[in-house]
Amino acid sequence: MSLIDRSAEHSSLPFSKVDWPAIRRDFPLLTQQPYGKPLAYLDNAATTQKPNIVIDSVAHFYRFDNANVHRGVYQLSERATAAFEAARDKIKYFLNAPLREEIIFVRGATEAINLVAQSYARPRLKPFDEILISAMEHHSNIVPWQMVCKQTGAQLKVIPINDNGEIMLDSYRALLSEKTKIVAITHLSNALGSIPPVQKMITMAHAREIPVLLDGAQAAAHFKVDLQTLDCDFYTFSGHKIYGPTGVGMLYGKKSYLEAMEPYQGGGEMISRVSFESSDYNSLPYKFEAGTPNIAGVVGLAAALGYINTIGLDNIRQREQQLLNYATQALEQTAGLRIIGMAKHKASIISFVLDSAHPHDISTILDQQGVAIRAGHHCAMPLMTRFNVPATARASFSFYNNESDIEQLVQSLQLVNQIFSGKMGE
Amino acid sequence: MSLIDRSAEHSSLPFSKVDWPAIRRDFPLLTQQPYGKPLAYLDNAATTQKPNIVIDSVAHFYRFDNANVHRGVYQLSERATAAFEAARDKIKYFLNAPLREEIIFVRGATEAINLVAQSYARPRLKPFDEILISAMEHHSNIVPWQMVCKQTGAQLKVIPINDNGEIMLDSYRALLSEKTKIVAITHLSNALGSIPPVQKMITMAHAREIPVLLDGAQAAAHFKVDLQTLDCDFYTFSGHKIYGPTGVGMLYGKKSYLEAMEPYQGGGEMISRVSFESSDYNSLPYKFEAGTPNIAGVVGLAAALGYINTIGLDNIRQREQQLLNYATQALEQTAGLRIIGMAKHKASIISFVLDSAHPHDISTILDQQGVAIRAGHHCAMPLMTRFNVPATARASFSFYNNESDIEQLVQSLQLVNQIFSGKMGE
Amino acid sequence: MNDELRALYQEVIIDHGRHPRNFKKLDHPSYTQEGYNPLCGDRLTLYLRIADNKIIDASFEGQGCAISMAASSLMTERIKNMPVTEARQLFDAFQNLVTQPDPPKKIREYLGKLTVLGGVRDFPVRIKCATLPWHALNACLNNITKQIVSTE
Amino acid sequence: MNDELRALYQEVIIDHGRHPRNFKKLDHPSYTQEGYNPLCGDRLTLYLRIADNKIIDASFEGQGCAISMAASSLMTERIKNMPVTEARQLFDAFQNLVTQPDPPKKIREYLGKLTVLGGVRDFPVRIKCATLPWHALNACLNNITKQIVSTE
Ligand SMILES: Cc1ncc(COP(=O)(O)O)c(C=O)c1O
Ligand SMILES: Cc1ncc(COP(=O)(O)O)c(C=O)c1O
Repeated sequence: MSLIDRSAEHSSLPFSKVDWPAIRRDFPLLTQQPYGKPLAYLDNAATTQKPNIVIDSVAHFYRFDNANVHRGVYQLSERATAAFEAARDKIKYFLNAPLREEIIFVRGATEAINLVAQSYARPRLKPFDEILISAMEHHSNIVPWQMVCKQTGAQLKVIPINDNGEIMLDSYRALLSEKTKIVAITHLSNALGSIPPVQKMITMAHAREIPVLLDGAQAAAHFKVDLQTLDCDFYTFSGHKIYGPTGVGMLYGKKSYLEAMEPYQGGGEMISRVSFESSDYNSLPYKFEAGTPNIAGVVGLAAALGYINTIGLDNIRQREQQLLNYATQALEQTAGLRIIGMAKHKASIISFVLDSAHPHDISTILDQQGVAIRAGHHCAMPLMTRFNVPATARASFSFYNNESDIEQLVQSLQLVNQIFSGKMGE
Repeated sequence: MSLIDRSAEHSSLPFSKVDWPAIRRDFPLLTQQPYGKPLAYLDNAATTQKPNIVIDSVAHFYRFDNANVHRGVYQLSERATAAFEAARDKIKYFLNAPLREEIIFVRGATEAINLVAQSYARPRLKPFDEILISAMEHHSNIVPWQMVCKQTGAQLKVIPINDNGEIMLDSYRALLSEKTKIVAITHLSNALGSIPPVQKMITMAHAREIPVLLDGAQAAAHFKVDLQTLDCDFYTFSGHKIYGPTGVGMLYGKKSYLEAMEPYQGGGEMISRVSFESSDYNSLPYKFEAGTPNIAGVVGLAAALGYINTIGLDNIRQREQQLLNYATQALEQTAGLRIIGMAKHKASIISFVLDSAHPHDISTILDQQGVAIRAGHHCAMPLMTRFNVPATARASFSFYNNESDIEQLVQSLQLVNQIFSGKMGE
Repeated sequence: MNDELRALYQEVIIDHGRHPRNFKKLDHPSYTQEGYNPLCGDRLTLYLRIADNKIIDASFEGQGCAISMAASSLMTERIKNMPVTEARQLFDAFQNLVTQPDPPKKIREYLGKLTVLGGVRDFPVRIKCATLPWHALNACLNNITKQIVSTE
Repeated sequence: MNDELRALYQEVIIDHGRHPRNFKKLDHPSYTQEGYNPLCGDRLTLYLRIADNKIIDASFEGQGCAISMAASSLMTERIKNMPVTEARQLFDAFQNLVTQPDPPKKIREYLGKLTVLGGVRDFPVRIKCATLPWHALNACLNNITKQIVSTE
């Protein structure tokens, strides 16, 4: 981040002053040249690349501060604990969460949702109770609920979406009932890029005193999340999708819910007293953090959030909307291409199909041109069924992408068209 | 590891040829000087320091190979997947496990034990069934079983230990019954250093067709584990205690058990087909690896195991026994010091109490002398009760420690004695 | 376009991918086998009619990429009227083609037109696409063996 | 031994840690409160006898490090015969002593002998040891308030 004024942290630069090419240079991986071509990394919805500051802070932790946390009465362990707990404060600040003890470190969004399904929902669900999700959820926000339904006899209900990939609010209203025990929806669809009207949906659920979990695995990297405004009851994201390390993520839960829940895993750290007869659980957040956490991962995640704050989420959002618009227009002009998901509110994720070629073939050819996209069901098989496609190709953009990445994508798609129309000759 | 012949990997040097001072230099953290004193890091049972090769391989992954695994049809993702899956093979080799798909990546030993408690034991336990653990288990091998007992009405039974900290095999024999549904014991006590006679214990359990879980959180770093010889049904360790990254560990389970078990968490990766009505689970090991794993952590763990293999676990064991003997003798000569845990089979972990001072005070004073030890209950509160001490001080040694670390420890303990006997004067 | 891509997407493949032969449900098949590649979602159903230890007819249905479509099309073309024992040999030869760095000339000659799929060798994640119908075939053949075993 | 250590383990602390005063169970206490520090396992029970809004007697039992033993010993010594309202003030002053980098002279004078515990300031993880009995005291005092509130 050498070219951004460091003192600007937490009060980011005006958009016009942000040096995007310099920011791109903060990401060492982006300079590699697969097959001798520049790398256009457009699979950011799967995982993001890491800026130097994140890579270095993980290495720095291991070189200088590594110790187990919360238990040692020596300097090194105090330093590790301080770094670990400071990260919790940073996340609280990043999400504007009410209380630091409402932030729980987990492996990622998937684990967070399983935690809520097992520790919150499972003991509370009775047969024929209902869990409400949307038609555009990631498998990680489907399967944990199916498992708890199987365990309890509750039922999974699905809020439909229209052909643009937008939640149908009337159907949602109709589905909410006394039977509904929790609503779990994505804050940004990884397959379509749609941003559902979560604020309205939370208000509608709360009117019936139904708690709402937002799956922020995609959202948190793309726009400012304000938990006090949203007032959702649970929120989650994964570090690796927000420029942080793999193997770390967080669950936010309202204190009143978390306190009433049974722990998810048992072990060190999450108890205050153990005898063979019984154990007392520790206070929040530790009650939900059994075992040694991903300490270096947490430290790296804090560095990632600091980095994002330096650029500013408003700047990021604005830049990514530019890229989204540029790419949408360019793709719409590509012969035989159809974009799946045309929601009014979208983030920089575009799914598409080509008449000439299957997404899998597209992806192989693009790869050889240095363009990394995702082909497949994007862990959203039911959504593929909804749009009656076996799979899609997906390009997802980060603020570090640029217009030439998009040119490279579009030109490579033209090559696909050529190959599959047999116009290549020999 | 510059000073060890690289080509010797997997066929380590004879003991006399190992350059231990050079090995110590592979660990950058060990050169720091708290309070201007050399650091004697003697809290290796809590977490180990990381050699450069581990730190570098994590950073290298983020700089060159970072992508999500198993899903991408592009070079980068193939490379990430190859590195991730190669790590599975390395663990299989490291533990001599029968099959690669029996190795499941988790956050650490704590999560692994919870997985077995919830996915294996919970659906199978009936009221008054019994789970057998020992009196010297870590909380992570107590609380998950207490939780599943609460959920099912099963009962936790405890194999007693004698005053030396050794399993009482006769009592064990007497406790094994038709009611016993699983035996879960540590492969090395983190608080006492005792190595239980697990091979015998497994044979005895298997004679009654009772499966055995070994908690290898401590063991795996100290001596060679051969799963095919042991024939235990589940095994686990944590990366951070075996010179690898935080936030990663592994569960080994016999295929027949794993296949019969329900998944632990639901999400991406662990299913082969999802519809809103139902989902088909993926094959092993993926059925138990929901969500994006700690990819960089897994890669770093593989580097750690490679590093250990280069030194050789037999050399490590021999060196650590030297240190254990040296330290035991030196500590026994310290006035008012009593070692807790005098098992015949021990690894390089020593718990002790001092007449003059509480472990907590010992630890503070030692810290100021550059000596990092652990004071407290070591997440083994019932064991403290067993030995009728509120807490102990614990020094745990790695192969990178040396005789001067031990001198520093002993001299600092003499200072503690002076301070608390009031012989310091002013 | 580089040589590897050219080798992968040969005209025969594009053609069979586009216009797969034997793309239909078979009436009264002796064997029906699903094949599924979770990575990309390719999914196909293979139908075989077998009599006197011979594959009388073969067809498939499903959706997938050009490689798996072409592989299915070419495979069904080839195995029609083939004795079961030979189909097993063919399966082995095909595995050899797509996984060995340099498959022997004998094998390539034996495979004939099927060698066009050899290009996947340079695309590790695509090998599964080419072998998907073959694994379905293999599963059918194994079922036959079992039946024979159980009726003897 | 450096200055910080010397400040932490002053003779008064070593003495009170070794030979804690008021180390016993109180007969018929008005209040009993457990205090527990999960980090190190320090555990104590504080007993108070209170009448007419005054602490008539105070004692404690338990096991812990020198700091928590000395803190408990010194605290019980000091609060005996102290009005409840003043004990509250004392709690605040003590908190100030152990957490503020430079506690005002007035506070130090007010605390008197208790200032020997100020040395924990330089040992962040040990602050909890020094404040453990004080938090137990505070919990008792809060219970009194509640009772007063509920009986009014
Ligand atoms: C014997 C034993 N089992 C289990 C654990 C738990 O390991 P982790 O905290 O890495 O999950 C530990 C570590 O403290 C241990 O020493
Ligand atoms: C919307 C959404 N939810 C949940 C997840 C799961 O995240 P993770 O795999 O990091 O647990 C993802 C990532 O693939 C996602 O895109």
